[in-house]
Amino acid sequence: MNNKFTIQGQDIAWCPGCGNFSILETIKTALDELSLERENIVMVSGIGQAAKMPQYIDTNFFNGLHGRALPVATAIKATNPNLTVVAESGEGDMYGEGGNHFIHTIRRNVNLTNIVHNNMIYGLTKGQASPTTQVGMKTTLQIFGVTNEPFNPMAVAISLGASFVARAFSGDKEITKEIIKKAILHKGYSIVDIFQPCVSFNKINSFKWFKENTYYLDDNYDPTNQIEAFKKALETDKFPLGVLFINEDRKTSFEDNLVAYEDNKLPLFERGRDLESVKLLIEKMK
Amino acid sequence: MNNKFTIQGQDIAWCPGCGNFSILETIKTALDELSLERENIVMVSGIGQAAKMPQYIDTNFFNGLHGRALPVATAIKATNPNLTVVAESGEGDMYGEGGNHFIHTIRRNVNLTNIVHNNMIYGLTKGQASPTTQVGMKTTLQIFGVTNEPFNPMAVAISLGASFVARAFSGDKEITKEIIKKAILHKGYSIVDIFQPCVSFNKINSFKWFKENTYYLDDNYDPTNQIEAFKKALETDKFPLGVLFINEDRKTSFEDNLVAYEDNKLPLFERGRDLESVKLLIEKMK
Amino acid sequence: MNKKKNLFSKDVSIVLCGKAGQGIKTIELILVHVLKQSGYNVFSTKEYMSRVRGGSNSTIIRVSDKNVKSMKNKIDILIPLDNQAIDHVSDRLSEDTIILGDKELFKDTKYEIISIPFIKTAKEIGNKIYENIVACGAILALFNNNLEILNEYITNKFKTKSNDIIKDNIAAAKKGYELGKELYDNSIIRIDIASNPEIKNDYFLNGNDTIGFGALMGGCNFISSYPMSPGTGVLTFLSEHSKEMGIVVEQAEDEISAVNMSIGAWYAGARALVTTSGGGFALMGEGISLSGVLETPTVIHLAQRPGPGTGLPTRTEQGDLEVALYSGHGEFPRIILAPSSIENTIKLTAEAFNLADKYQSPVIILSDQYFLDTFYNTKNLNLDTEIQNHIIKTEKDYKRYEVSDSGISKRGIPGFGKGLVRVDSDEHDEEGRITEDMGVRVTMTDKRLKKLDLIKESIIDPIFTGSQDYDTLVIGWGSTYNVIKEALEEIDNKKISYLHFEQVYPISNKVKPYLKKAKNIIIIENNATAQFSKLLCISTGIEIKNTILKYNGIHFYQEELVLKINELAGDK
Amino acid sequence: MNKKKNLFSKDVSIVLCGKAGQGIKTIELILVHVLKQSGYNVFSTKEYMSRVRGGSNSTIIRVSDKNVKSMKNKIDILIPLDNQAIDHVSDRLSEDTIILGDKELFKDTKYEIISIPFIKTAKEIGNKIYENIVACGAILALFNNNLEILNEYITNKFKTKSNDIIKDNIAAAKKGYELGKELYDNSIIRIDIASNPEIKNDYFLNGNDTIGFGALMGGCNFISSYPMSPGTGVLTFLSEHSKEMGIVVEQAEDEISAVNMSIGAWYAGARALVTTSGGGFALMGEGISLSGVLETPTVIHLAQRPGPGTGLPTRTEQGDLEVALYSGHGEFPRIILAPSSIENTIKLTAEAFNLADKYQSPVIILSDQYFLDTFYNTKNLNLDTEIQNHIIKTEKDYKRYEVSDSGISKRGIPGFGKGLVRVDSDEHDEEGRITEDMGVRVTMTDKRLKKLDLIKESIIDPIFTGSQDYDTLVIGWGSTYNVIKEALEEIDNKKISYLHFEQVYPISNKVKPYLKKAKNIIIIENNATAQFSKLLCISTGIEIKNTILKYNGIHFYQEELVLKINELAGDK
Ligand SMILES: Cc1ncc(C[n+]2csc(CCOP(=O)(O)OP(=O)(O)O)c2C)c(N)n1
Ligand SMILES: Cc1ncc(C[n+]2csc(CCOP(=O)(O)OP(=O)(O)O)c2C)c(N)n1
Ligand code: SF4
Ligand code: SF4
Ligand SMILES: [Mg+2]
Ligand SMILES: [Mg+2]
Repeated sequence: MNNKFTIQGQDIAWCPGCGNFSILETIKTALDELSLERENIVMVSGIGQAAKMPQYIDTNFFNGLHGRALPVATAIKATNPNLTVVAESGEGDMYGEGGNHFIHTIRRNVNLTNIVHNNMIYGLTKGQASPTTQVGMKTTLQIFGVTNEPFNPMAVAISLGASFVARAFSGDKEITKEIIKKAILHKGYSIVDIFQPCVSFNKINSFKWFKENTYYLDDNYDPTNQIEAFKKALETDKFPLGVLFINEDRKTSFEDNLVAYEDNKLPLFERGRDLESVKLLIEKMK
Repeated sequence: MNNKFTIQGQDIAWCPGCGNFSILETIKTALDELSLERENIVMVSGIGQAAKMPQYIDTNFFNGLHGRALPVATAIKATNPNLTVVAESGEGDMYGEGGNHFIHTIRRNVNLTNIVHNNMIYGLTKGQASPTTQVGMKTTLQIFGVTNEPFNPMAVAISLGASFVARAFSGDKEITKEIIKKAILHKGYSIVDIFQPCVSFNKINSFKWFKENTYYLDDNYDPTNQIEAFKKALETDKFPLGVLFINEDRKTSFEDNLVAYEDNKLPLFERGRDLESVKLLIEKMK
Repeated sequence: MNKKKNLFSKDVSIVLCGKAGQGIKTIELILVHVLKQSGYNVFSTKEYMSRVRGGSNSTIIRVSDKNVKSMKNKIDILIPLDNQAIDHVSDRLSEDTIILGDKELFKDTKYEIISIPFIKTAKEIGNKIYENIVACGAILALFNNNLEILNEYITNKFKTKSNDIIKDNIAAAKKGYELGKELYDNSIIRIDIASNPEIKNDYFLNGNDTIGFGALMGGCNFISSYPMSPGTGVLTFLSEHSKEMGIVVEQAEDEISAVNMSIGAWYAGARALVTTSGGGFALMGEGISLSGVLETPTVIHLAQRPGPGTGLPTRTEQGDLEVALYSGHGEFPRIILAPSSIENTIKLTAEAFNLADKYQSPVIILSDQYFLDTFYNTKNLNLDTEIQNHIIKTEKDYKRYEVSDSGISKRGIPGFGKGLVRVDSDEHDEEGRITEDMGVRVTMTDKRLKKLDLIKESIIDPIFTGSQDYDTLVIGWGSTYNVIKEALEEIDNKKISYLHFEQVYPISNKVKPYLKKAKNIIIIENNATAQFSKLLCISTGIEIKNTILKYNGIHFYQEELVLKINELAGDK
Repeated sequence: MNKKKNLFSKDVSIVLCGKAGQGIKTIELILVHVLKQSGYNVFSTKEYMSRVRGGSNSTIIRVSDKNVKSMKNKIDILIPLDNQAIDHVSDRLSEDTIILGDKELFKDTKYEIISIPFIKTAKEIGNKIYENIVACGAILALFNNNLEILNEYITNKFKTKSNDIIKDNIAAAKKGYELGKELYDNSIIRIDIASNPEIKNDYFLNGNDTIGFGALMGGCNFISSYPMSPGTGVLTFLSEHSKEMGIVVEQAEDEISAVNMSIGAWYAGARALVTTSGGGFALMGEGISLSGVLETPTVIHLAQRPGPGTGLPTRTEQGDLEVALYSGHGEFPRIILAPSSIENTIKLTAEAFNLADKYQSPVIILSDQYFLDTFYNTKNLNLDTEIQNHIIKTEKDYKRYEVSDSGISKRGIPGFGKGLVRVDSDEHDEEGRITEDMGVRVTMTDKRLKKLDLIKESIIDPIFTGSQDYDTLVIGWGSTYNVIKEALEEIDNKKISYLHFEQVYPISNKVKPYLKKAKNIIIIENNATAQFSKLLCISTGIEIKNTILKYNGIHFYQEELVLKINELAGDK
């Protein structure tokens, strides 16, 4: 599958069989089908295997620090609301190191899409537990097994009334692509947590495991009911996939609320310095 | 009200009329009624008006950095499980600067009590919005009014299956004291978010406002049901007070799970270095 | 009764002291404004505790026939507003200090107090809160000034309030004035300092304002910060002007978010600022390193207060030079500016944005509580600054890190032009893509470090004062400028000259000759370990052995500097 | 066919190169173990990319008749395990390099390859994965060694696996051995280096192990960290021993939590360690400052990798000395140790805990990827360290910050004794309560800073090598010790001596005479800006102008040092 977001002849640093390849394809297709221009997209990521994603998509990117994609993405969107901003990283990056930004970005309702590759493990650093690793799993570091309860990103996002909350599985490219498209089109903060097998370090939560331990929400499911969404988010015998929650009450996004755009819709870089106004203000200090 | 936790003749740095005074009294009484020894309690706090609390209670204290009480408290408890550890601070400290520690301490289920003075404002730094400031409120910094959705600590804690989740109001000393006692006695992580009027910087959420905008859960309320608890946590027309949630599934605490205590229950400081074992290990490197 | 000095014809230092929440700030604001508008040279600064109510805070208002820009320790007139106030400043009292207070508060004090019934008077007008205005009126009377400007000010200040409030305040001012006038008329206290109507047209602003205006002058249109004293003032300033000036203002959830937001904002074409203090800055090290490796500019205002840890949140110190200089892992250039005077700081701050943009590097503005809270009137604000915008419109084949002779690559931003802007915190190639090629690693490191040579070509010259023919060279940096300068003026020794740094890093090669020439170098720093002397040692190879250091949380006073400089300049 | 050197009787460098995931690490582990157990002197280190599969990684195994502890650039025997391997190390190949590989992989290479059918052989035994063991067997055969120790090793390694697996592995080893033996017997390659049975009793461990054991020796019983290469190894090490040794191990949610946990743990009586790398360390600045103000010890292992930003995650550099030295706002003492050799590091690390405890200050252990990943055999491990426990049982009137002559106050912990232990990150009085008293502020600052004088009394002496009668003094610190030492041995110039620092801060006064005496000083650092030379300048007032710097992500090789030292020592 090649489109305008494909970079030819690139050495991709993921392991053969890694779920990230499907996500890469899914995202490129989604961006293409949304007819977005390469120059107007910014992929923002942290550090990790998932965070290498922007390297492989032919758009602008900001590959920043581990855990810090969301503040960067927020600022980019606030500086130039015309850009399509996607913040993408692993679950260790987004919910571990970056956990505080996760909860506060939801509060802000920045109009960006947050894609989290949830492989329930730290891939790049070779197999330590991540915030979503299941209790009991033995890892390179947690040799006696994980004891901390896994972080539930869906439940937390819903509890904070996040604007758009979805879960997907890397193995299902078509459905995942549709979810991502909805997320990007959605106005306000949207999160898509994507289950992704890590073939090198997570032998438990394999492709097969995810297949067997997930199901899709059916068409009758009403994602606008916060309580119902919460119930779904708590299910762990089989994890529900699809759009869990859309908060219809959140009408304005972060950028909408910025007074800087009240009288002037131009992105910041297109505005000149208003020297006269500054000088006038300074003259008032006499 | 004086007891063994009272420090005589101290200059207390809070404003006259501040809700913190009631909380101080409440906590001293609670500790006293629990017959805890001064030497065996550690009050851990961050920085802020609420975080000055340990200064005014005659126990051990660790008044650390803004936002960092929970990691410190976790480590103290893990180093010496015999101590009673209370981590206390303002909501800016705990949910703002310290938000990441908040969610991960819940995951760990450390057997400590987390008391948060929620005055919906940054007191010490003179009146900026805090994570729980209500939308629309004008502050010294948010002069056009707050636009970010308030953080809902109860809903987040419940969504992560926190062990014990309660909300109180500083004005009701007797009930609050009982809640705090329950929280301390509870095994595992417990949070008590206490509504506290800040008479200097929050003119909206006053004593009266809290009185009028809260109600107590009635005796029939069953705090063991996560979904019901979540519903309660979402109520904002009137905020419910009392123990919202007890997670009966979380039987083991963080310290219980530490292998360091599997064969040896002594706190770390009481153990010597086992030189022979180390040397034996090193000899294996031949 | 001792024969105290009771006539002030050249210079007077008036100190107001009371509890937080008692409204000293209000009195200060009113008095400095009214005095300056009345044509007096006014200097003012304050010291306060880290609490919202209670404790003891004080403000000094110094009025002089010269344009003074620093303060003395000694108090001429003390106005204690609560019963702990006298104790709080007792070591600044002399035989000559006149204490003017409400006797009601000082039933059994050992100090002699000239009583004015502030409280009773206020209550008579209707409310104890008018106490402040009564005091203002009384003080103005000591200058034998009229009430016109005060009344105007009151009318303006309370214009959104009820007419009654305005009326009561004006009445309070009048009552106070009458009480003060009695003292003046009876020659108990007279301040007969010459006023000069031209001073009305002077600028009157504090350090915080200069940094705020400097940011606006530098085209700042984005600020993301987390509140922390004394850095918060600049955030509030920009928020207040956010609507009219089109500034994106966001209170971040923590300092890490703040600095990362600011880098994201620069990346997307904003001119962003972060303001903080030491503890918050310590959390930004990784972000600064990010700015270094991405070559995405960032400007951080680091408002110093005494550390380590939480330290003394509302006090002053110059203890964070080294953390500013070295924080952030790895090796990359940076620039550090240290505001020194009200006159220069608007330009200096504006330049910070130009420098960051030009050199694609972090720029740190290193102020402190003393500088931020200090006002004086001045005729000359250096506003001579242009926006140098270094953003380019990209072409299709744009490479963010194209290697160039100077080390600087053209900086594009996403959405402006046909090119793609790729930046990566990993070591990267010219296109901004991750690489592990050792050759590219060296090229990119050299490219980044080379910028420091370029930066060194246009370092802001230190300010030299005095004769070229000196034995002793006094060195200072940042907020100590005026107090050292005025101390040296008082010492008036032609063999002592003064070199003051507004840019503290990098240090220009031009500096070495100044140091070599001196028989004796004295460095003055508001910290305990003479951090700048170490930087000068690295930069010039010259060790400085004479230090005047102060680290009790308070800035330098003129008298102590005079004493210590004389000591060190003398015993050679 | 060129006449290549094919007999190695004193020294051989064998390099294995292949993709991540191909199991080079396994071959390395097996070979170094078996060779050492066979009585050879073995040195080994590796370089690898930041990826889990693919790319190109390499390991060098150097075997010598001397106890070598560093490596040369040049490769004697290359064993490429995939078709990119030769390119990856091409600049380390010489005319003499023998390439031993599976021709199947190198259909059209320009290099001459001595083929061994690793893959075919493995497949014949039943699975391509046995390729590794085939290679091990073949290499051992080149030494004309027997298979006994390898077989033992295999049996032990796979003891939890099925008998079939053990059988197959042993068969693979045998097959490989036969293939290698052919080369040996036909004199195509012979490694006839003398073995010495005594070497079997040598210790054989890498830098990472020494820090792990050092922590155990130092009584470490708590580690809270966030994974970050190359710092993670120490965390894993302690986790592996957590049950038997009673260590609390917690993976923190971020580095800020990690450092704050460690301070909390020390406060409550643990001996805690944090391990990280530059980016994580940059986030700990505020925590280090907290440790400084609270006078609660903390020990941080900072495993350096190239920055800034994410930099080169799996490479090496000495670029974080300055951030270690200055991070954290405000002024307070600290100690920095830089592991230099396998022999000394267990003790050095153990001492870190004693020093932290004694001086109630942060101690930073500054290692790097090269040090951590490097093995060699040695007879002498300095294990001579005692636990000095400085905790006291408190009395009722205990004051945590009681002022003492030395600056050190007795450290109590909560729950041990009748006293209360109060610590506050604000400036505090002797009881640990918040204060704004200026006098107390000065007392407490002096008290904290005074500890530095005390620390200076027992600085670990730098290691001096060579004659006292030198013209040129070479200076190094940390992981460069062995390579500089061996380069100087090779140079063998009596006029060049060597001073190496294991404690890099503070610097002892004893160092200055060494520097003064030299006509010429050369400093060698694995970074771009000679950070240690700046520290020496501040500490001694002496500027060092000759630098040998390397910052491409790779440690120094012996040959390049020989060359450059000769150059700089020559042209005076
Ligand atoms: C501040 C900081 N701490 C730690 C690291 C090391 N690190 C890089 S990626 C990573 C975790 C990766 O896990 P995750 O985010 O789940 O991504 P994955 O590799 O599994 O896709 C860590 C700990 C870092 N680069 N920076
Ligand atoms: C790292 C850091 N950032 C900022 C501050 C400044 N600061 C101190 S307290 C505080 C907020 C206090 O608000 P809250 O936690 O709600 O406590 P309150 O004063 O309202 O009780 C802030 C921002 C600090 N001390 N350290
Ligand atoms: S380590 Fe896991 S997540 Fe990373 S590339 Fe390999 S399979 Fe994918
Ligand atoms: S500022 Fe508010 S929270 Fe702080 S002491 Fe005063 S009333 Fe209480
Ligand atoms: Mg992951
Ligand atoms: Mg608060």
